[in-house]
Amino acid sequence: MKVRVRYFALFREQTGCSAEAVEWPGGTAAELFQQMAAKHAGLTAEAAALVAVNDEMASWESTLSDGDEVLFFPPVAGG
Amino acid sequence: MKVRVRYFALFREQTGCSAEAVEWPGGTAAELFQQMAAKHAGLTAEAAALVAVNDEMASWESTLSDGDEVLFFPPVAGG
Amino acid sequence: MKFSVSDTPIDVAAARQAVADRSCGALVVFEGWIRDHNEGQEVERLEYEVYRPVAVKEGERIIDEAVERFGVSNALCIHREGLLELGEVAVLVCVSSPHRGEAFDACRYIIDQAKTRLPIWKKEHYVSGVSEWVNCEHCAAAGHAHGETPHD
Amino acid sequence: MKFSVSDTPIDVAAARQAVADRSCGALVVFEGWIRDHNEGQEVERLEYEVYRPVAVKEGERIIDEAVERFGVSNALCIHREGLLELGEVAVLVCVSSPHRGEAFDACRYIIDQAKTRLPIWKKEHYVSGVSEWVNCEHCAAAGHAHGETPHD
Repeated sequence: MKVRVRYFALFREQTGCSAEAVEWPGGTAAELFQQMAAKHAGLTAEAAALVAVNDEMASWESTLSDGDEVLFFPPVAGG
Repeated sequence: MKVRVRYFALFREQTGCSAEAVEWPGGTAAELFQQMAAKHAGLTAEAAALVAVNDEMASWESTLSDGDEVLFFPPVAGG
Repeated sequence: MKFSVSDTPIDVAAARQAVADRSCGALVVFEGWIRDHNEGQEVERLEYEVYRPVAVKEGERIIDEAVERFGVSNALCIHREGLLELGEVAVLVCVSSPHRGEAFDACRYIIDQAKTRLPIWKKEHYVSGVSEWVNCEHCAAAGHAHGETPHD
Repeated sequence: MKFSVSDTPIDVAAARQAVADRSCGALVVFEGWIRDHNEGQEVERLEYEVYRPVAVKEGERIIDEAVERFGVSNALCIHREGLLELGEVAVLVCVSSPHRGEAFDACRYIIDQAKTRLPIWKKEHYVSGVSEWVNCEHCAAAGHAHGETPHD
């Protein structure tokens, strides 16, 4: 299946990329992140990172669907 | 001994008086209030009333001295 | 002067500016406004009587306590006196601090204490033409020990 | 719009006015300011990156939660985006309510939640010339589960 992945702030700098199309066998958001971390040497998992799918906050354990847009948010720091 | 008594807000309206000179045998602020309540029929004790002596907040149990200025504050309601 | 009494409208923007500080990341402000009703009666305007000598001294003490207890950087409180119209600011508290937790706690402490310790009384003038000295909500119940449970 | 993102300076007075309400006796305001230092480094200016589609949706949700949970009358939150100078307001929360207890609680809830749930990141530019994405203070410790203990 195909998904679109977007990186923000620190993650964008670590991957050197703001968005990419990914073809993969499917799985959870956490599994997708692991696969992307294997691809981009600089991308490191953070306990406080968040994930959104199709502009809705999601759980790392949620299963992705074909065509999803997956947003990887490094630890947030508003305010 | 002689003290000066001042009444504020509701107490001033209940006694119809803002200040008076009082000659009495001495005692605590609470005792003075009781005596004034006996004199002014309208003056009623309130659990949340406060007392100050010579412009400092005081306890109802504090013993008064000759020449003190005693301020009777009905329940406060700032803000 | 950290605590002051004003017989003219409170300048909220100026007060906020007075506690601004580049080492601070947080400002918490409390404003008490004149509501259009209280305990079922329609309020037209309100009158505050303040006994300034004790109010100012005790007000400064409350602010000192808040600064010491919570470690905030700057704090001030201004209370109105005299006749106020609906919507006017009756009391203002501003607290600035490096972090927000202390600023919230100190601001709340100051207004809670101010409401129970300062010789300030309010008389509400109702639309009905009647006017009345207002006791704090909970004092109506006989024997209520003031100051134990601060409230509006 | 209860939650909004602004790329120009936040008008605090206008926001305060927007929650004013004659049935309310209390206003609590929180302002987050750009401090001149953070973890020992001198800050020159600061940059916020905001992913608006999710930030606005989640921000509105936080405000709805606060209104429902604490029963306040009006609440709003504005967050800056882009480059900010020292002393500027980075985030503003205004809450009005008949009584003050709920207003304090709701204001604190909104800023605590906003800091841990909204896709907003800050990059600090130091006087030294270095710049760095800022993690929240406690996240540096590995394995810190975010959201359990909101903090500045």
